[in-house]
Amino acid sequence: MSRNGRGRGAWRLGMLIAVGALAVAVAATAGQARKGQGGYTLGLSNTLVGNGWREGQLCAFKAQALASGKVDSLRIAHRATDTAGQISDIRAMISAGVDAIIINPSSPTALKPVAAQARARDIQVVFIDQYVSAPGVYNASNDQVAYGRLGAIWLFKKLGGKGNVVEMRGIAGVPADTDRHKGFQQALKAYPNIKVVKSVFTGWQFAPGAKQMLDILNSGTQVDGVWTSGIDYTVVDAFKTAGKPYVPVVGADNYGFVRQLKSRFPTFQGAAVTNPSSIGGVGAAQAIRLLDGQKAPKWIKLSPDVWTWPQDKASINKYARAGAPADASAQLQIPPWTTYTLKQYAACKGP
Amino acid sequence: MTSATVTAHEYRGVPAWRRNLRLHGWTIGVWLVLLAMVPYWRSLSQQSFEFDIQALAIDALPLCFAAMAQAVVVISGGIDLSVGSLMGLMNVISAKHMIGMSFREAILFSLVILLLSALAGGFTGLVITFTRIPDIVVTLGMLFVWYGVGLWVMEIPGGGAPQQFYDLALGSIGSTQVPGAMVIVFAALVVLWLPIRWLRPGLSIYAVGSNRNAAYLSGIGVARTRVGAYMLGGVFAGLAGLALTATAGIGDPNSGSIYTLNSVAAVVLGGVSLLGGVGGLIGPIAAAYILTLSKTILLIRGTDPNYAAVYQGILIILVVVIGGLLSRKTHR
Amino acid sequence: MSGDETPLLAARDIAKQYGSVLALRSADLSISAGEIHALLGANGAGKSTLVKALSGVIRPDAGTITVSGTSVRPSSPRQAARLGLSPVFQDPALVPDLSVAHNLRLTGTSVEAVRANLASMGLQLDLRELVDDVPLPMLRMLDLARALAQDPQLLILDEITAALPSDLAERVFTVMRDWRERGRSVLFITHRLREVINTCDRATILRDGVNVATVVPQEGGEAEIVEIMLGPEAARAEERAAELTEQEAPVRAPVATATEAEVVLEADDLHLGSVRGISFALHPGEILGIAALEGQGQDELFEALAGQRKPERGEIRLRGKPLRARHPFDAIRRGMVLPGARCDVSRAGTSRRSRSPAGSHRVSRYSSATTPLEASTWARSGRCTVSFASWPRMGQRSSSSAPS
Amino acid sequence: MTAAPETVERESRLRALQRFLTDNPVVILVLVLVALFVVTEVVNRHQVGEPFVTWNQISTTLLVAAPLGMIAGGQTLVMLTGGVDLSVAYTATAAAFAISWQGTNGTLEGILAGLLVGVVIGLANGVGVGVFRVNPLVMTLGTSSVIFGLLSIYAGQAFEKRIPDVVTTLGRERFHTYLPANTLLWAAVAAVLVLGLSYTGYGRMLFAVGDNPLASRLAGVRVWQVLVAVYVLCGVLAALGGLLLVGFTNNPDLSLATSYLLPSVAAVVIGGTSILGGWGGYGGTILGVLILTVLGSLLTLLDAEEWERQVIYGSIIIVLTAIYARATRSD
Repeated sequence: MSRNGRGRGAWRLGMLIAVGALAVAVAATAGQARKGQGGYTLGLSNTLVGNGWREGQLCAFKAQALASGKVDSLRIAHRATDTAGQISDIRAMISAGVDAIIINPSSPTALKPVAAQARARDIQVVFIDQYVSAPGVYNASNDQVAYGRLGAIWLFKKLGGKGNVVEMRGIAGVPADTDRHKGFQQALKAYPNIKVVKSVFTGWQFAPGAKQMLDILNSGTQVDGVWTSGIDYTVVDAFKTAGKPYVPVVGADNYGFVRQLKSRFPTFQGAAVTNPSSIGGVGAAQAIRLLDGQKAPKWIKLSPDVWTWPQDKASINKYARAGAPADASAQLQIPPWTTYTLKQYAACKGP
Repeated sequence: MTSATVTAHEYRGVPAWRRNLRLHGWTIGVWLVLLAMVPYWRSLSQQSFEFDIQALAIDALPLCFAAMAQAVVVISGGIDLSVGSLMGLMNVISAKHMIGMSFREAILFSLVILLLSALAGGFTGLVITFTRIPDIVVTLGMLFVWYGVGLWVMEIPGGGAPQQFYDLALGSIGSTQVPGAMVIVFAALVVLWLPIRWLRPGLSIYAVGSNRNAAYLSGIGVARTRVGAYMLGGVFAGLAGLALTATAGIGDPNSGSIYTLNSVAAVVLGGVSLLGGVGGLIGPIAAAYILTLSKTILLIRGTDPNYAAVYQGILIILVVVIGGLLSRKTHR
Repeated sequence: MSGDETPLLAARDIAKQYGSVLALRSADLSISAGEIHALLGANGAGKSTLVKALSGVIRPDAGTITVSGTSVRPSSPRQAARLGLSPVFQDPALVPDLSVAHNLRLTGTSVEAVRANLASMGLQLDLRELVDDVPLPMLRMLDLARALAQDPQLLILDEITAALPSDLAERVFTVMRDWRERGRSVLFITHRLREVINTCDRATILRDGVNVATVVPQEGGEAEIVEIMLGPEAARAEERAAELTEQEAPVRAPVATATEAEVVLEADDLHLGSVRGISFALHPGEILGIAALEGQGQDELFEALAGQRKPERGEIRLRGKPLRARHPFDAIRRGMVLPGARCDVSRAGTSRRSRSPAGSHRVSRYSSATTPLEASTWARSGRCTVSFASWPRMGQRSSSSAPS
Repeated sequence: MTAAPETVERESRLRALQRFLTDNPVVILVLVLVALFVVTEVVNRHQVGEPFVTWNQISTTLLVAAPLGMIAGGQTLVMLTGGVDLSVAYTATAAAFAISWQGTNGTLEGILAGLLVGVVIGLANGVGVGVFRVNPLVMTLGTSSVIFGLLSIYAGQAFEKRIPDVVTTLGRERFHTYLPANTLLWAAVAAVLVLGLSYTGYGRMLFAVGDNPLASRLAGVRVWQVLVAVYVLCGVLAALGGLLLVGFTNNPDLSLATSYLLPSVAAVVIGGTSILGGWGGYGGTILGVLILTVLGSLLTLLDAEEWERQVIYGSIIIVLTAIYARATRSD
C-alpha cells in the first residue's frame, strides 16, 4: 500500500508550518523598550456586558481617567467572556504595557496567578465590585453580603416581621448573587415568621424577571413582599399588569426603580439598596493614586445605603433624572474618590 | 492493454498540484495568515517573546480543542451546538473532584473525564441516529441538558486542580520556550486524530459526511460512524473542558457557553465545509489561534475589543463568500 | 444451464412495501452457478427493489434468500459482500470527497487487484484522483473493478451500461463472459434487450412486482420479451404506436422542410461543459429528440436552454432573437419551459439534500409537480401566481429511506 | 410504460391514527399544551389551593408569549426555506434601541426607526444567503456578531432615551382587563402569516424553495429574491418583537432579547416546522410558543432549580420533536 503519501505529506506540511511559525515569531521578537513616564495607561477588564450597571461602571472608569488628567490612554476589555477569556484579556494588557489594571473579576480565586504575573512586572492591580484576596493587589468593592442583608432587613421590618416573601435572585453561580443570598439568609434568621414562598433566578434580566413575577402573582400565591437582586422596576410593573395591589419591593438604585419610589408613593413603597456602578471610577482613582506613589487603602469597601421615599428625598431627588436609562445605576458619585462631572460621565468618553 | 478505441476515455485527470491546492490550499493559507499576524503582534507588544507566545498558547488552548471537537462532527456531516455546554460540564466535574487530588490521581481522573465526555458525545450521537431528528435540533436540546447537569454538579464557580496539573498547560517544555499548551494541542492531534484519519474509521467519517448514501452503499455502518464521530467530538470537548480547568484554574458552569459559536467560527475559517466531508483539524487549530490573536492585537492596540466582534462577524462572512466564489470557479 | 443442482442464489416470495406503495409483491429469482442472468422489467416493475434486497440495502418485508442452499438475511451491503454478492449500483458507490485510493481502503479492497482489473479492461487511472474529479463512465468502470476485486460468487450489475459509451460497454460484456468462464455468476439488469439476447443465458422478467417468466433470451427474441414485460395489451399498444410513427414519418418530413424559414428555437455552436459545438434548429410543430448516454452533455444543454446556465460560447435563439437568459425565469417569460425533469443533478451536489436519498426522493416528486402548463400559465401572467398543485400539504412528510 | 403502483387496500387502525396525525400534526401539540395546562392546574391547586387556569392567567400567558411569537414568526419563515436566523435576538435588541433613541424625536420616528433596523439587518442576511449563497447559520452568526459589537460600542454612549407611549401601551396594556394589546398585534400578524403561507404564491414559493431550491429555480422561481424577502420579513418581525419587548420593560438593554434566541428556534422546531425546510407552518409555531411559555410558568410554580429547568427545557425539545417525528413518519 503506497497510497498514503497524501496523508504523510499533509502532516509533514503541518509540522513544517508549525516550526516555521515559531521561527518567524522568534525572529520578530524585537527589543522591548519600556515606555516613558509621560502619562499612565490604564486597563479595565470586565466580562459581563449588556446590563446598565456594567455600562455605568465602564463610563465611570472612563470619566474618572479623563477627569484625573494623568491618564494617556486606556486598554478596555469590556466584553462577554468567561474566566479563561478574562485571564487572556489581562495577559494582553500586560503585553500592551499598561501601568495598572482594574479588574471586575469573574472568579474570586482564578485570577490570582495572572494578577501575580502582573504584579511581577510592577503593574498595579485593582479588583472592583467583587473582593479578591491576593498579595500586592488592591480592592474596591460594594459589600454584597451587606447589600442582601440590609435590603432584607428593611423589607422584613416593613412587613412587621411576618408574611410571605419572594426572593428574586440574579444568575446562579455568580459570586455577587451568592454573597447577596448569604446576606438575605442572615437577615432571615432574625425573623422566624417570614416565609420565603418562592426563590427564583432572574438571570439579572428585566423581561424574564417580570414574567416570573407575573406567574407567581397569577398562581394565587399570597405575596406580602418582594426582595430583588436588582431586577426591580419591571417587577413593580408586574403588579400593575397583574392588577394586584403593590407590596413592598426591595430593589437597587436603578433609575427606573428610584423614579417609581418617588412617583408612585404612597401606593407603592419600596427601598433602593445602593450598589453604585461608579465603583469603576473608584477603581481608576485608586490606581492613579498608587501610580502617583501615594498611599491608598488596600480595600475600599462601600457599605450600601438604603433609600426610601420620602426619608431619603435628598439623595433620590439628586439622582432621579427623567431621561436616564431605567436600568442604569443612579448613584453617580462616590466622594471623595470620583472627581468627574456628570457631563463627563454621560459622555462616556475616556482620554 | 487493448488500446483500440479507448482514446475517448483515456482520462487524463486533474494535475496533482491543483488537486493538492484544493485539498490543502485552505489549510496552508490559514497558517500563512497566522504567520503574517505574528510580526505585527510582536511589534505592538511590550513584553518578551516567551511571555507572549505562552499567553497565546494558553489563551487559545480551550478554543483549539473546542474547534477540533466541532470539526470532527462537522466533517461527519453534523453540527454540534452542545460543544460549549459539554465542555463546561467536563470543566466543573474535573474541577470539583480534582481539587484534593495528587497529580497522579488528577491525570488518571482526566482519563475518566475523557471517557465520560466520549460517552456523553456518543449519547448525543445515539439520540440523533435513533430518532432521526436533525443534528442541529438534538444538539440544541443537549446544549440545555449539559448546561443543566453542569449547574447541578457545581452551582457556584469553584474547585480546582493540583498545581502540576495547571503547569501542564501553563508551563514550557523543559528549558525550551516551547509552550506546553501548544504541545498538548499537537500531541492530541497526533495521538487522537492522525492515527484514524487515514484508516477506515477516519475515512468513514469523511465518507459519511461527504455522501451518506454512497458511504452506506460502500458498506459503511453509517449510524455507527456518526455516533463514533460524536464520541470523538466528545473526547475533544472533554479535553477542552480539562483545558478550561487548567487555564482558568477553576470550574465554572457558565464557562463553556461562549465556545459553541466560536468553535463554529473556527471550523468555518479553518476550511471545514459545513456540508461535511471536507477539511481537517489542522486548519481549525490555526483558525483558533487567529481568532484568539486578533482579539489580543485589538486590545493591545487600544481599540475597543467589541470591534473584534464586528470584525470577526465580517471576516467569517467574507471568508465564506470568497471561499464559495473560489470553489465555484475551480469546480467547473 | 439450470439443471437440478442447488442454485447459487435463490430468492423466494420477496415482498417490499414503501409506505402505501407495493414495490415488490412476490418475486422469485434463481441463479445457477456459471450463468449470466438478466433481470428485466418495465420501469417500476421492482427490479431495483429486488437488487437492493439481495445486496442488503433494504430488508424485504417477506421472503427468503438462500445462497448455495443456506438461508441468509443480508442486512447491509457489507454483509452481502461477505456472502459473495457484490453489487454495482446505478449510482456509483464512491464517496466524492475522497480519493479513489481512499475509497478502496474504505471498503477494504485490495488496491493492486483493482489496478489489475482496470488494466485488464484497458483502463488507467491515477488512484490519488478525487472521485469528484473523475468522469461518470470511468467511475462506473472503477466500481466494477472494485466489485471484481472482492472476488464475488455473484456479480450484480444494475444498469451499468446505461451511462457507458459502446466501447466501454463492450468491455463490460467481456468481463461478464470471463466471469462466467470462471464458473461465477452475473446478475445483469438493463433496458437494452439487444444486450440481453447477445450476452445472457437466462432472463427473469418482472411485472408489477411479480416475476412473470424466466426465459432463455436467444430463443424468444425481442418481441416476445417485450410482450412478457408489458403484458399483452400494453405490448400491442406499443406496437401500434411504433407503426403509426413509421407511417407518419414520411408525411411529416416535408412539413418541416416547407417551413424551414420559420425557426422557433435555434442553437448555434453551443459550448458548455462537455458540450462542444452543438447546433440544431427546431421548427414549429416539431418534436426534436436528443439522444445521448448519461452524462454526455445533455444535462448542460438543457440547463443552458432553460436559462439555468450560461453557455461558454455560442448562442441560443428563440424566434430569431438571442436568448440571453440569466435565470430560468427569463427563459420562461420568453415562452421556453423546462419542466423540472432534470433537477436531480446529483453529482452537482448543490445542496446536502440533493445528495441524500431523501432529497432525491423529493426531487422526483416535484419533477412531476411542475408541469409545463402550470409554469407557462405563470409565465404569461408574469406574476407569482403559479400553483404548485401537488406540493404536499403542510405538515405532510415524505417517507425517508435515508440511512441515519 | 409505467406500472401503476399498488396501493394497500386495508389500513390497520394504528396506521389510520398515524395518518390522521400526519395530516394534522397540530393535534399533538394541542394535546401537549392542554396536558401542560392541566398539570400546572393540578400543581397549583395542590400548592396554593387556588386554580391556575383563570382568564387572568390565560391573558397573562398571551401577554408574555406575544414577543416570542413575533420573533418565532420570522424564524418560522426562514426555517421553511431551510435556513435559520441566529441574529433575531440582536435584531430585536437593536430595534428596541433604535425606537428609544428616535423616540425622542417623535412616536412615528421611533417606530419607523425600529422597523428600519429590522429591514436593514434582514436585507444584509438575505443578500448574504440569497445572493452570495453563504450558509444561513454562518451568515446570521456573522451579522449577529456585528450587531452585538456595534450595540456594545454605541449603546453605552447614547444616554437620552424615550419610549413612545404607543409602544408601552402595545407592550403591556390590556383592554377590557383580559385582552392584552400586544396579543391583538400578534393575532393580526399571525393571521397574515398563516393565510399568506397557504394562500399566496409567495407563501407557496417559500415551501418550494425550502424543499428544493434547484427545482424551484428551474421552475422559474427567482430563489434569491424569495430568500432576500424572507430574511427581510424575519428582520421586520424580530424588530416588532423588539418593539413589544421594549414596550413591556420600558427600557432597552443589551440583553433585552438574548433569552429569546434559542426559544425562538425551539418554538419553531416544537411546532413541527422542519429545520431542513419545506414543510411546517406558523400554526404549529404559535402552539410551540405557548407550550414554552406555559412550561416556564409551571417550572416557576414548581420552584424548579435552575439546573432542572435547563435539563427539562432541553429534554422537551428533543422528546417533543422525537414524538412528532415518529408520529408523522409514514413508514
